[in-house]
Amino acid sequence: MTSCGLDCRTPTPHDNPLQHRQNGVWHYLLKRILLTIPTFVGIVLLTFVVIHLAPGSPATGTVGGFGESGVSAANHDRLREHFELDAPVTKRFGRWIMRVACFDFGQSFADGQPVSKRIIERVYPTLILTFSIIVIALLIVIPVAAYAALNAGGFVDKVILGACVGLYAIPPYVFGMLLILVVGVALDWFPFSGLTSEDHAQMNGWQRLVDLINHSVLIGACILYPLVAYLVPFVRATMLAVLKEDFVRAAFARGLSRRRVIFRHVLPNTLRPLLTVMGLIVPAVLGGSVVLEVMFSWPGMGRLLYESILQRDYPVIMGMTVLSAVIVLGVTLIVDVLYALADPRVRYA
Amino acid sequence: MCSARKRMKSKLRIMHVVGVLLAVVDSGIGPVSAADHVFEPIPANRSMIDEGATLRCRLRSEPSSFNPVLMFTAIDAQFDYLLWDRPFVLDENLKWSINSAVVESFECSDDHREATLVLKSGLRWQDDTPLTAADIVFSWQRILDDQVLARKARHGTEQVSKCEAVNPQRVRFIFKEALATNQWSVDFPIVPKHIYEPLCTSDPTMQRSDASVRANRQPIGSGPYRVTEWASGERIVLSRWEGYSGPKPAFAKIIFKVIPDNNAALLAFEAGDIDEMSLAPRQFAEDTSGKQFADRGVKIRGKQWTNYYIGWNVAGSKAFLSDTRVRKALGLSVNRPLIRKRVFHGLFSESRGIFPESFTARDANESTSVFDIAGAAKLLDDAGWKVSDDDGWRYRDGGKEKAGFVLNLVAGSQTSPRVADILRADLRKLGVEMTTQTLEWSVFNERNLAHQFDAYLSAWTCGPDPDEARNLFHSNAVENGRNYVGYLNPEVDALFDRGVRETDPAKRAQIYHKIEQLILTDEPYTFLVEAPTLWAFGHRVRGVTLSPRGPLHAFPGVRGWWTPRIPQPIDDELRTGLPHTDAP
Amino acid sequence: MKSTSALIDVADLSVRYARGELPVLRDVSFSMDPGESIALVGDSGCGKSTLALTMMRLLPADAMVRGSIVLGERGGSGPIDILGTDERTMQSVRGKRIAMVFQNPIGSLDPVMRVGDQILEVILAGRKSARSATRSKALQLLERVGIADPSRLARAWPHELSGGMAQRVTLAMALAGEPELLIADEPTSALDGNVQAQIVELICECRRDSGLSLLLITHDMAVADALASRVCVMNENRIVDDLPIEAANASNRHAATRRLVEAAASKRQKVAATMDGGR
Amino acid sequence: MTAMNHSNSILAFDRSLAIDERSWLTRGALVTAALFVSVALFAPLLAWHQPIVCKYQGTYHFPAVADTFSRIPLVGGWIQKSKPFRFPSFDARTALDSDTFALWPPIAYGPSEMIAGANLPASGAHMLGTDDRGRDVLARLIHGTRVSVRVGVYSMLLAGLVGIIIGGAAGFYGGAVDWICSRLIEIMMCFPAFFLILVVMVWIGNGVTGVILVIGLTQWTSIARLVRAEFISARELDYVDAARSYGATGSYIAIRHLLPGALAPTLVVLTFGVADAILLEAGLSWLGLGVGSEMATWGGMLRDAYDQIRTHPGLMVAPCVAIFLSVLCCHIMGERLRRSLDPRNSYGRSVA
Repeated sequence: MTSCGLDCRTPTPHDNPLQHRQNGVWHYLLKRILLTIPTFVGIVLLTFVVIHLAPGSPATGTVGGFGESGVSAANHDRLREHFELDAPVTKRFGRWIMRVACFDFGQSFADGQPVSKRIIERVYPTLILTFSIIVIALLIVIPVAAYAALNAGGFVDKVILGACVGLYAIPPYVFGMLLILVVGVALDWFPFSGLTSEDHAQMNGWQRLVDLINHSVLIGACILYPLVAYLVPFVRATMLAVLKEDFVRAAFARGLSRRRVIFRHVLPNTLRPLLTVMGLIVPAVLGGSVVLEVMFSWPGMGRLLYESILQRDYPVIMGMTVLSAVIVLGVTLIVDVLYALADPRVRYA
Repeated sequence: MCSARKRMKSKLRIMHVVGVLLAVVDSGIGPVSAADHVFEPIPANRSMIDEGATLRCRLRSEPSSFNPVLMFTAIDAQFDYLLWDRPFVLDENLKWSINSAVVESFECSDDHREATLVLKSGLRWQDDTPLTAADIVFSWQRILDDQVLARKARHGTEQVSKCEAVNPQRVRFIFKEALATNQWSVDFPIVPKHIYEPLCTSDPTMQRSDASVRANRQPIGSGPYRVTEWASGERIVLSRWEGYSGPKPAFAKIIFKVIPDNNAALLAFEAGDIDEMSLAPRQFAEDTSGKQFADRGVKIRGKQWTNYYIGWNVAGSKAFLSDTRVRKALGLSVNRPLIRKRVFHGLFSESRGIFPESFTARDANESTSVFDIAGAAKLLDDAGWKVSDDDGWRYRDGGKEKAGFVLNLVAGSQTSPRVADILRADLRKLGVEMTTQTLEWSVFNERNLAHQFDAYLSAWTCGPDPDEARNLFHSNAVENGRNYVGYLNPEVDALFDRGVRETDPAKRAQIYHKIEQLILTDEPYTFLVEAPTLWAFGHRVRGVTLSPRGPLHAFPGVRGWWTPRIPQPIDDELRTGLPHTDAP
Repeated sequence: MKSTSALIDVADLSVRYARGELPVLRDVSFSMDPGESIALVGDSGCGKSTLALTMMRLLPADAMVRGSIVLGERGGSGPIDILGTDERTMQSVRGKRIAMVFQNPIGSLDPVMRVGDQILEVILAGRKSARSATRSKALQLLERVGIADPSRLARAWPHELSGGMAQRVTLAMALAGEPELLIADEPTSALDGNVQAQIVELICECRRDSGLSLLLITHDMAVADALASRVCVMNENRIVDDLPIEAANASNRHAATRRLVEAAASKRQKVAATMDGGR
Repeated sequence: MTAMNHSNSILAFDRSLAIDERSWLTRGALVTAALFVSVALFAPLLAWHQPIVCKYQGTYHFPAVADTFSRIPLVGGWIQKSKPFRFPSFDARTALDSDTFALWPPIAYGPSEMIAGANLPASGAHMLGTDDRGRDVLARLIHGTRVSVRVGVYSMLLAGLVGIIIGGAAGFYGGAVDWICSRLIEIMMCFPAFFLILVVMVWIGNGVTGVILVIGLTQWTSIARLVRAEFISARELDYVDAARSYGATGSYIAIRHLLPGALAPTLVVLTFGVADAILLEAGLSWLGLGVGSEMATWGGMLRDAYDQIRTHPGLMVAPCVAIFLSVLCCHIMGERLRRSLDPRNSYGRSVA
């Protein structure tokens, strides 16, 4: 929900519980997986308690009809009964856990659909968008940051850094609105509402892909720019720090070409801290696009969560929590493992 | 037995004298130009209609269900008349009427205790199963079944004590009481028995099992359209059911696009992505004045039975608000002209009344509002709330209790904080401290249900029958309705109970007029403005009718819309003139 | 450019940084003959390392350099003006004609690349040869710097090496290009006593085997004594004494020279005393 | 002197943006930040609906001055507005004769005062024009600074406090405490922050306090992680052992020895956090969950302007520029702080 949701100004490495062990990757992996379990349980428990203690209820959450019925106390009680909200929280949690254990997340209060179905429909666009934006961001960030770092102090470097700080300071929804007005309306280059065209169902595979990309360009740009603006100075500074390392100077002294030093020694050492940051960025980007999804009428996860919260659609909220926790913890886990693979010091230290 | 149709006609004459005809004086919007083509009714000559056309509508959010028994939101209601046929419908004046495509005859007994409905023969569900009286009886049973969460459909239907199929074409209704509202009570939705009966054996709630969910999302309806696509969070596509036996609607396809944000929707409208949308007051007054909009469509304004009001917690712990004089003083300090001008761009009309003018025999000058700070100050002084010499706020009889209250607002509304800002400034001058609390919708409702508030700002849309207002004012509604403020007045209760039993429309109007006067005396609510329907239509849309609930929620609604076969050039006068008109 | 028989000739070299007020090198001049070994001694911060980096042209971008450094002819190529030549030529000089060993041996190895790969990389730099040949050459080099199990070490990660081991590896990498001149910047100061001696011994051996010239940068007269035949004493960013190593003990030397010599002597005494006390 | 430029060397040191004491950029940022803070502190002296000094019925009154200081705790108790001026019904503009002495603030309008016509263009009376409710945009901008600065600074102080306590406990005690705190941090990081925001807004109600709490309680994780890491590495250092050997108690060591070391990098993160908090407040306002309408905030102004972007796009400029400048300032100062604290002036150290 932050501008781009980056609460990770100065990332620190993940705990490395294996610092004093000798057993390598597998042991490390096992330990990491075991450690995510309490975190996972904590997230789910916290969400459950918070949503059930929060004021408001599904009975009062939906916008009513035309005043005939509205929200009345009698209706309210019937709804509470219907949604099984009469039982104490502990009992409800127990019931919920039992059902989830059988992979049944229940039915949405809002439209009666099974939660899993409702979520999956909305999750895949967000997931695909998020991960492609991250890949695109990296493709932009690494060369730009490398160029800036290698020409540190030069005019272009200053322009790049200035542009990054400037871009980061623009709230995404302002940027989004400008994009809609300029690129969407005035230039009419890209559609600015929805994810698919009306005739999407009649298209062939390739056309569908183009259609999806077309519809995701503007919202993607809005997610992309703060990410790039945040990552470029970060990678640039990391790279400068690596460039000052002894081994880089030593590599030059050994007569290696500039190209080889940069690609074989500087870049790999730059990417490791970047990897850690990526682990923090994924959850931020995943959950941080509510405003944009509303603005672009984009059927994503953020909007679903927002709507579910407003409607107090507890089963969907819980399902979303479980899913986002799984994604976030999974990404963190992958990042940690990749980190361990990339850095022998973590693995064997 | 007399003919119900005849009775309804006479009633109509009195109750809907004004109807949707509303002369808006001093609109501040400029000259009214004609956009009559929007209202051009569907021509008899079908060759003029483009029957293969697609209509694109805007949805603010997704519907909860397509099962009419379960439907309850205004969004759901947009689909009701398209997917389902009912024997009775609300016409463009929100008048009860018979759906001639379904009903052969409807007769009501003289004592108002019994009614008989004869269906047309040859009615079919969309899967070609015949629609019979058994379906109606089944639907009635389901609606009254405690396990079915029929939030809206149950309302009124409870008055039908018995519903039986005399033969496949004929249904008999027996009412609990002889009420003026009984005609509404038979207007309940009808679902296919052959689909839901097998489902209900395992899932009596109609929405728990996977099969029920499927049936609710891909319904077998009886109306002219069927659901062909539902892309979650994006769009719902309805296609014309060619087997429909009633009048064939003009559009082959209706695409409902989900666009939550108002600004985004207007941009989509101007880009040609949608053909209609409701406009916010600002959008109507400002954003749509340019050429960009004029090229795409027209905006129209019609009457709507929606009133903005502040509810004062009469029965609450705050002595300040339980005093009628104080509430009257607060009512006097509402600067309606300024609110109208600054918040609603002069588009709304000031309102003091609770019923649409058409319901009551009201004098024209009774509904004029008063803004009188001096008078308010005097009332407060009389009530013992005097300005303190120490800090300038009012206190009761020199005591500690400060004159003030918290006004609850719903988060996300663009207009209510603006109304509150104006009221706050005026109350400050009076020495009354008003603070606002913006609450998220669900919490707002919860506080209201629990009667835990000082005052709240909300809107109320009157139903087609004035008896609906009992929900706001009757003492029964304190626990079972929306009388959140705890207003208790035995005289009002008695009048409501009389009104619902009075079958003579003229006498009925008198009763509701009396109720209105009593309520204005007690001022448990202060009515602020009456909202109009503000709508934008693409140039190609024709056949729109405006009901007091907007163009979508009355019969025939979208069914009657059409578009000419050859796109007619828009004449220059229309282009250059302001593309805005009032309802004809 | 003057033709010279010297291996390298540094003349009037001054270095200062754009951001700094004071020069880090002032009018430094000296020259080395082929096969000669010179120790550059001085207190820390006197500009020894800057001199070494200038000779490799590895100074930061904002360094302002004045003077000349000329690398003598070899084979077909004429003398090279190190400060004036292009980057491509410098690449062929670094590692191949002048090699360098740094103070922090582990830090001068890339932490995320296996030791063996790093050696291979150096061997392959600038020339094309068969993978297997390169591999055996790498193992040979490791063996030459006294590593017992070269193939195992080649698979190791830098952080797994001990300081002495790592210094042997960097030495092997320095020797890979068969340079004429080895600049050793404090090669032993990060190591403990015992290992120091081994590395000094190793450098001696290498010199004997390949007739390599050595520019040894150190603050320790004892190390200089063991490895160099000539000593240049630096003080306050300039060379104050340039003399054969034996002459360093004479009394008419510059104050800085005397101080360094005394420090070395007292250290030797102290070590002897502790060893006596321990007995 | 023939200066040779090693421009083809890649070993350039990071002096690019020249953010040091002498650079105009740092100075500019410091001056702007000081400007923002003083505008925030003295907002009523710059824009208010009552005069700074005036003579009314023979005596001098200082209503705007009193308003400036009355919100400061302790001080507010004895600085009170003089009598007619503190009355809500008193309108200085009409009550004061034009020929009596009155020194009005440069912008003689309050932030919520709806006096002028709506959507007026910039003019002498309203330097940035008025918004759709007829409120002076500049007055709103000035008072919005007050809220935004408060939200930025207080929320980060709260985040810093929570982060230091949790991260410090984890780093100092280690073992089970560390395990629990680390899980807590992880839970907070994976928890949908937006959800928490909604819940807190619902519990506390809208208002500055709510927004500060929300931001403070969701943004502490990075600080906690940082403090934990600093504590762990500092704990290993000799001087802590030395202190322990003198018999220093645990809390003494934590506060006297470990905390100062962790405080410096925390400060850097907090400086950046202020920028994020300001942006976050703007985002909350967009969803209608920010500070209520009776207070002017940059985010709220932006939200109001968003509704009018087509007819009066100019309204967007002022809050945008204010947000932009404040975020820029925080970043430059944070960067400067980082460099002065870290001799190797590298981003990388705090990372790896």
